[in-house]
Parts: sequence; C-alpha cells; structure tokens
Amino acid sequence: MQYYDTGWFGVFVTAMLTVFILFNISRAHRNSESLFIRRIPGLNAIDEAIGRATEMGRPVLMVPGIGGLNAISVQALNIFAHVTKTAARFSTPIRLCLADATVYTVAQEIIRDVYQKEGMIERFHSDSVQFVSDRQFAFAAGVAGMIYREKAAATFFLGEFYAESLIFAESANAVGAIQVAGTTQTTQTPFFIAACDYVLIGDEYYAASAYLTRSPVLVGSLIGQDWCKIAIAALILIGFATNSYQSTQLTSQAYDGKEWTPLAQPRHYLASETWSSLLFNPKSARDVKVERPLEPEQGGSQ
Amino acid sequence: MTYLASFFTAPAASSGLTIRILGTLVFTAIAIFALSQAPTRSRRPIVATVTFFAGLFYVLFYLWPQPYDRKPNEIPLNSVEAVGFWLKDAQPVVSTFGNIIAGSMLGLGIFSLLSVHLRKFVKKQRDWQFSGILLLSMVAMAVIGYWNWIQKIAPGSPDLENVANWGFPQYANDFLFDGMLQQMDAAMFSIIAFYILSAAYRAFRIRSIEATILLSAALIMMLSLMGAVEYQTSELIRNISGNDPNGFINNFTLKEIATWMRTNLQNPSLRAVDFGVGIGALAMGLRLWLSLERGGVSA
Amino acid sequence: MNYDFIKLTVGVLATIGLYSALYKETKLYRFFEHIFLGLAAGFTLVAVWTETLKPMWWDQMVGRTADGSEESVPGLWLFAILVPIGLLGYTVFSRKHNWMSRIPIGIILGLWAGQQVQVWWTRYGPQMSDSMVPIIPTTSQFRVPPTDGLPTEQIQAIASQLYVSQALSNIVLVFTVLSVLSYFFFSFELKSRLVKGVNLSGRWLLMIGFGAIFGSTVMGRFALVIDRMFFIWIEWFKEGILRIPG
Amino acid sequence: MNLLRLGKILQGVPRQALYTMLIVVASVPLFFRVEVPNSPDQPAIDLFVTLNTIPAERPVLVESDWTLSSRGESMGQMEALLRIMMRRNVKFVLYSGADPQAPQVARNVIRRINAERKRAGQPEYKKWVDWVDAGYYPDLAGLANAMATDIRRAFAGRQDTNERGSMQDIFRSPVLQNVKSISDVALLVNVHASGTIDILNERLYRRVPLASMCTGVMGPQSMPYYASGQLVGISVGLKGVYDLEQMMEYGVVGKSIRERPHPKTIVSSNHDEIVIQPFTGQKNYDRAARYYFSLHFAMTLMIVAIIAGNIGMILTRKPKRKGGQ
Repeated sequence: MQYYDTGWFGVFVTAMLTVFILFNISRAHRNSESLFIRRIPGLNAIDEAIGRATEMGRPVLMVPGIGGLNAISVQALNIFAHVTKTAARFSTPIRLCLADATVYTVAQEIIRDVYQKEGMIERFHSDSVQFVSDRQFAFAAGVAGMIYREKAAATFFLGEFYAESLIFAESANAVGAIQVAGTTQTTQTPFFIAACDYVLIGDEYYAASAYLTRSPVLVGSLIGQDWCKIAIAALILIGFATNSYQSTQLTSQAYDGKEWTPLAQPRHYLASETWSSLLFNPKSARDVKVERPLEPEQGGSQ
Repeated sequence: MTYLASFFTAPAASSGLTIRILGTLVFTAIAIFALSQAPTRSRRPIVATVTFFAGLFYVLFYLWPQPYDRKPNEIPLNSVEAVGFWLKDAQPVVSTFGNIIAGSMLGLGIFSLLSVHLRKFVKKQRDWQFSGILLLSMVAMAVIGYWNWIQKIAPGSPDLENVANWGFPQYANDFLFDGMLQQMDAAMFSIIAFYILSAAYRAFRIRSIEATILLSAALIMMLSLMGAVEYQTSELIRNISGNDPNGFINNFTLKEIATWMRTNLQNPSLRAVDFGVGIGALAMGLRLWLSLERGGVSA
Repeated sequence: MNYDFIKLTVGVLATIGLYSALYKETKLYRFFEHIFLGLAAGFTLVAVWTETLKPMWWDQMVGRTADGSEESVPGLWLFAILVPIGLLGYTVFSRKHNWMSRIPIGIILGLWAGQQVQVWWTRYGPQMSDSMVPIIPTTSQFRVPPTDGLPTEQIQAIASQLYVSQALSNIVLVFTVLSVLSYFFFSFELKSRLVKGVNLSGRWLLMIGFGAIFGSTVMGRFALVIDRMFFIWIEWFKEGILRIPG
Repeated sequence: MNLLRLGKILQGVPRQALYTMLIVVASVPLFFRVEVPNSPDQPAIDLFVTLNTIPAERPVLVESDWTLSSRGESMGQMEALLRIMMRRNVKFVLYSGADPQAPQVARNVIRRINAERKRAGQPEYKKWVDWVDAGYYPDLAGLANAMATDIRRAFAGRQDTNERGSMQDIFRSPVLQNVKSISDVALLVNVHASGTIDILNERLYRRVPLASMCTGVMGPQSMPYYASGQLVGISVGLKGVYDLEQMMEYGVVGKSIRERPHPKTIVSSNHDEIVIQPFTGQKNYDRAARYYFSLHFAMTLMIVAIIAGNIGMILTRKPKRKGGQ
C-alpha cells in the first residue's frame, strides 16, 4: 500500500532523515566537545525563576501538557527533572500536575529518582507529583485553583497544550508568577507569547534538553535535526527552481492525475503537471488489478 | 483479520478459548515473576528490547511493500505478500495495544487523586471539606455511571435513547453528566475569552518591533473576521475604484489582505515551524525507539 | 419545576460558580472546582471500562457468539497478556521492582515512536511540495484578469499563466518558509550579516503568523462566551423563567 | 500632567472591569436579530459547493468530533451541515473518533433538526433509511488505517436499529449497502474541535475527498491542508457557519454564470459553470446569524481595549524610550 501511496520518494526522504539523525548521534559520541548549540533565551530563565521562588518561599509549579505518553511529554519531564534538581538543592517545594495516568507513572519515578540522586528523598512529598484529572477542562480548573491557592512563584508549562494554555498562563500571571512556557502546538504558542515571560517556540522545545544536559546523544541528534532541516530547505529550493523553469515551458498534454491526454493547443504546465508534483504525488494505483487465489470460506478470525 | 494467523484465536464461548486465556494469564504471571528476579544490569536491555519490538511493527508496516488491490479472504501469491497481508491485518489489532495498556494503568492516576484527598479529608487538613466533596461526587458519578451502563447493555432492555423509558439511573446520569460535567466543561472553555481579552490588553503594546508586528497582524485578522467591517471597507474600495473589477486598488480590500497574509505569510511560516517540530518528533521517536537516551525515561 | 428546568438551572449555577474565579479565587469557585474534579474522575472510572477496556480488550478477547444478523467472532486469547503488562505499571511504588513499570511505558513509547516514522511523509510531504512554487512570470501582466463569464478553456489558459503579482507573492511565500526554517537552526554560529538578517526576518515573519493565529482564534473564543451568555440569558432566563420562546 | 494621569488610567484598567464589559457586550446584542453584511470566504464556498454537488446516491461519512464544550461553534457547523445534506437528500453515516460523548451530542442535533423539518412540513430524516449511527471509535488512527484498507472491515460489527426496530449490521442499511470500499463514499466531513483532521489526512488523503468544519482555533492548523489541496473545503468557526447560512439563503454561482438567482447570490471564484439555488423560505439563518452580531461588539471591545492600552503607554512614555524586551 505504502509504495503506491507515497511512491519510492517518500520512503527515500524518510530514510535519509533517519540516517542523518542517527549518523550525527554516533558522530557526537566520538567528539562531543566541539559541538555548538546556539543560546535559547527561555532556558536561561529557568534558574532565575527557581531562585525567585526560593526567595519568596513559594512553590514551583510544572505542567507537562495534557497529551498522553509520547515524546512530547517525555521531553517535558526531562526538562522538569532538571528543574526539580535545582529546586531540590534550594529545597524549594515543587508541584507537578499531570493529566494522564501513564505520564504520571513516569513522572513519579523520574522525580523521586532526582530527589534520591540529590540525597534528599525526605523532601519528596506525595503532593509534589499529583494526577489532577484526565479531562481537559477539569484539569484546567484544578490546576488554576492550585496556582491561585498555592500562590506559585514560578510556573513551567511545557508540553502538548490546547485551549487550556491561556487559563494556566493568565491565572499564573494573576498571582504574579514568573512563567516559562513552550509547546509544539503552534496554535497555542501565540497565547503563551502574550501571557508568559519566556516562551520556547517550535522545536526550540526539542532542543531544550540538549541545551540543558549537553549529553552527546541529544546534541548529536540536534545537529542531525539541523541537517534534516537543511535537506528540507534544499528540496524545497530544488523543487521551486525546477517548477520556475518548467512553468515557463509549454506542454501539449494535460495530466488528470491518472494519465496524459493530448491538448488542442499547447499551454503552460499547470502546477499539478510539474516534475516535482509528479514526484511528490505519484500516480494513484487504483487501476492496478492483482489476481489472487481465494481461501476457502469459514474461519476468518476477528 | 482474515489472514491473521488463526493460531491466536479460538471460537467464542468455547472451553478451548477459556483454557487458552487462563493459560496465557498463568504464563504471564510466571514470566513476570521470572522478570522480577532479573539481575540489575539486564534490566535496561530488557526494557530496550521491548520498546524496540513495539516500535518495529509500525516501521515494518511502513516499509514493507503491501498489496494494493486486495479483497477479503484472498491468499497471498508469495512470502513477501504474505508478510504484507499479515502486517496489514495485524495493524488494527496492534493499534489498540497502546490504549489497552494505558487504560489498565489509569488506576495509578485515581490512586494519586485518592491518596491526596483522602489524606486531606481524614487528617482534616486545609480545605478538607472540599476534598470530601470531591470524593463524594467521584463516587456518585462512578456508581451512577455503571448502574446506567449495566441497564443499557442488559439483554432485552428498553431503548434508553428514548427518554420515555428512563428510570432513576438514566436521569441521575443525565443530570450529573449533561447537567453538570458538560456544562462545567463549556464554562471553563468559554472562560478563555476573558483571559484572551486581558492578555491582549496587557501584551499588545507597541513596545518593540516584534510586539508591534504581532499586534498589527492580529488586528488585521480580527478586522477581516468582523463581517460588517470587512464588507463596508470593500464597498468603500469598490467605490474608489469606480466599480472597475480590474482596478488595482481592489487588491487592498481587508479580505484580500487577510487572505494574502494567510496564504503567503501565516501558512508558510507555520509550515516551517511544523517541519522543525516534525523532525524533532521524528528524532525523539528514534531516540526512544532505540533507547539511546541514557538515564532518560525510555530506559 | 420540571426536570429540564432544574438541569438548566444547575448548569447556570455551575457556570457562574466557575466564572467567579474571574473576580478572585473564592470558596464558591473552590466548591465547584472540586465537584468538577470529582465528577471527571468518576466519569473516567466508568469510561475506562465501558469505552476502552470492554470494547477494545474484553470483547476482542472473548469474541462474540452468533446471534441473528451477526455471524460469530472468535476470541483473540493472546489479548489476555495485555492487561497484566499494564498492571506492571503499579510496581512504580515499589522500591525494589519499580524498574518493571518501564516495560508498559516502553511498549507505549515504542508504538508511538514507530508511528512517527510511519506518518512523517504523509503529513509533511504535501506541505513540502506545496512550498515549491514557480517565481518566473510567464506574462508581463501584473494581476490575474477577472474571469467572470469567460468560457472554460480561456479560464484554463489564464490558470496556466503565472502573473507578476502571483510571482511576487510566491517569492514572499518561499522566502517565508526558508527564513523561518533557518530561524530554527541551532547548531551554527550566525556570523555573516546576511544570515543574521534572514534569521531575524524569519523571527519577524513568525510573529506575523502568530499574530494572525491570535486574531483568528479570538473569534472562536468569543463565540464560546457568547454561547454561554446565550445559554444563560436566552435558554435559561428568557425561555426558562420568563417563558418567552426564543 | 493630566495626560499622564489619563495615560496611567488607560494602561491600568483592572482586569475585572474588562471582564464585566465583555459580559455586557456579549449578552445585550443576543436579544436582537440583525442580518450582518458579510461576504463568504472561498474555503467555505468550496465546502458548500462540494456539499451541493456530490452525487446524492453515494453516502457521506460524517465524523463528529465535538462535545458541548465547543458547542458555540461546532453546533452551528453541525446544524448547517445537516440542513444542507437533508435538503439534498444525501444519506450519511455518523460516527466519532475523538470523544465518547460526541455521538450523543450529534444525535441530539439531528433530533432537533428533524423536529424543525416536521414543523416545516418536510419529511423526517429517517434513521437506518437516510442515515445510520456507527457510534464511537476509541482509536481513530486505527479506524482510519482500517478504512483505507477495507471500509467494511473498519465498521464491521456496528449495528443500528432498522425500520422494523431490530438491530442489524449497518452495511445492510440502504445507506451503506452499495459501499464496497472507501472510494464508494462521496465525501468525509470532519466536524472537529481538535486535531483529528491531521490523523484523517495522514491516513486517508487521496482515498476519499476530505472536508473540515472546525472551530476558529483549529482553523490555522487545518488551513494549510486546504492550501495544499488535502481538503476540498473548510469552514472555520463562527464566520464559517455564518458563511454557510448566508449561502443557503442566497445560493452560489460559478464566476462564468451571468444571471443570478438572487441579487445577493455569492460568486465562487474557484468554479465556472455551477448554479446552486438558494433554499428559499427555509430556516437558513440560525445560531451563527445571532452570535455573529454579538461577536462584532465583543471584537470591538477587544480592539478598543488594545488601542486604549497603547495610547496610555504613549502618553506615559518617558522622554528617553527603552528598547524592546
């Protein structure tokens, strides 16, 4: 199915990107020193925010979004582990609010782990990591209430946020908390930009853990991602060059998504008839017919 | 799943099925016990392997050439097709694994909720009354919900879509769910409008170039969405151009500008962000799949 | 006082209760907040079985016997392994065996990761090809002539041309994609002024995009609050209390 | 000095005051009915044209992924969609992949529209005969993949009460009996308040025409799919619904058509020789028409607030201005 759907090209590009990432990870293993990552403002704010919370003796509140367990929430938890480490040293209370039981499980373990490694497990309360609700707006109401009551001094909203983003941001703003936010949901970023002090935009979010930990794997992967982006940019450039050339040429055939049919008088190529378009949207194979033997009736399982 | 190896299945309500299920449970229990005895250094590899095979399925599903025009109960022509058939048939089954496992872990969340609020309630800590209310409404909703559900699935039960056949559990469930829960959802959702107003009032100041750009883009969009304003301005412009459809100024109606902004600035810029995010997700996916992040979550 | 009106009234009270947070966090808000959380948790307890585990796990595992219009479906006994795996998650509270909670986690993450590879192209391929727009105008005319009332082939001919205005727009489009993309390069130092410029313009173009989203979202949010007001004033107050049909 | 005070006031309006103003401007206009002038967006026109030109003998899949929390926008979308399909006698399958409650919410809307048809003396839209209910699917990705593979397997085992009141497989219903594969379906419309259209696009693009009716929030995220031809049409938020209601009222014609059914008929710049007659004398203007009027006041408040804040800032600005943040 897939090859007819996407053509060989889709598989090729995906494979290429994969190779770029993996290659750079292995490269980083060999020499991780010389690797450069540009500064990401939102992240330098983390320690400042925690410091402020410590002065005020008020808790740091973290939310890893309302998504299920996936790379996005894992990424958030990796960052929160870093935050917690700092908070633990200052013995600043933390509140990690979760909207998904599986993420809660992971968070529970990571955070306890952090306190253990810092040798202050006694500071780890069961309230520190709590599941609030897995229903979007119940979660929003609960977290907002917590922000108000606990007068959080610093809040971190990192992860998969939807409509509730602004409820958190404005409640936190109302109690005068420093806010660091970041989401992969481009539709929510503007609200964080409007209401929060520091915002991670787009895949700065994914760059964050590499920036904080400097671990070779992450840094390497980040470089690989840059390669991928360059590759995408290059592809776009090539495609747009060929299109620009081809659209000035005349064609005597028209393409209807299945086959070419001769035209009365030649005209310029339509966008759907250019090489790039044909490469990206291969001929649909709906008319491919395969004859196969039938298996005897009975006993189809589920 | 015509082609799914029928080895994994047994006729419904047959003793064979029951035995197999129980057998599987026993086997799993033993396996888990054995696992729990695994030496510390072998733990990471175990988790890594499990993760790898879980991910491998979809990767194969993507890469393996799969027969296009395929009708039910056909037999594959060769081994390549056989694998393709199998992958395609297994996919709907595999795609539920995540939900099932996540579903059976939900208790952890509820446990956390209970432990926090029961403690508050029992130890009469601050706001213990509210914790009580929470626990109460939780129990009520759960009990009523199941009561209603059991009546609904009971064989020969009347059509409960029809209000005429409703009894107490239906009314109670409708009251708690439609009357309260859903309404609270809507209320919380709509509260965002107020926050959007105060946030915009506070943040949209022409302080810096960026803020100014943000503000002007937002303003243009808002105005173009106000049908009346949009309509009036285009009327105005049509008059200026003297109703000449070719008039150059026609390009500058609010809607033209908004549409142009959307197609040539908004969509492309978001698309570019999404490329980055997509790559980020792909990279993170690979790292998790291959358990490359030491000390990370994956293992 | 019929049932529907009581239900309506409670809905209104709940709305007002939650809205009270707009003034300040009061006992009233706290009251409804906790009811909300409780109901949500209770509902989840019901839904996890009735919507997830029963249809996706139990029914698949035990299959279905034939009845009337339905042929029977055999049970997938192997499914019996899944819930015990999920239950491994509960070892997270055990000091000794908590590592086992990573097995179900690993499976969920693995499945997710695999899907990323599967869906990347179908999601982003068309987006890429859509950014490959021509920029060399094929005619000296500035803007696309209005095609009202033209026969189809003439409209076709016009469509196949690239007018100067379109070419300009396309240049903007490509530049936007590339410059914004360049803003997200993390591993290079930006030395040359040109690159810096592109990078900065990328950030500004991004801001236009975000501003536009903000603007178009406002409508949606306001629609919701208007709908709430409709619920309170028209459905409850006007039609419910004053008994005036809307 | 006085200006400075004014500026301070304009900058420091307490949030509670803003909130009160919003409540007022959102409520008062609801009591009035005004037809707001408006010109529909092309994506919405494309959607309307598609809905009015698909062959009536092939069914439409309606994936309803919204609940009461977004009823302000989605309910209007759903109502408009149903009105158009029912008036054209297009048969449809209702299912949901986002929320267990979505089907019930959608059923309520269908019930209400049916009541409305009864009042208007039109035939009721019969379950099983004109539409079937496939219910809720917890795993949309799986469903979409399965649909692409074999639609009969995707919806396998889903039953609905037939005209004789007994449960039967939905593929025996007049709606689906002729559907062998996804290509027999005329259109898949996703009424959504979340990112479900992404999942559908990833798995069903180029197998069945996809259309989206989304909330204003999802608009920007779904719009690129329209731009890249992955969606045949899209109606975004309240404006989208109002566009549809207006097109129902006045009809749509292609740009090469000279004579218009109604002076206010909408002209589609993406179509040449189509004529879609208005549904004259039927209930076309509804929810959106009402909300849209209030919306203008709310938006105005927002814009005024922003401008006031900026004026305030300018008035209080120190002689030496500091750079951006």
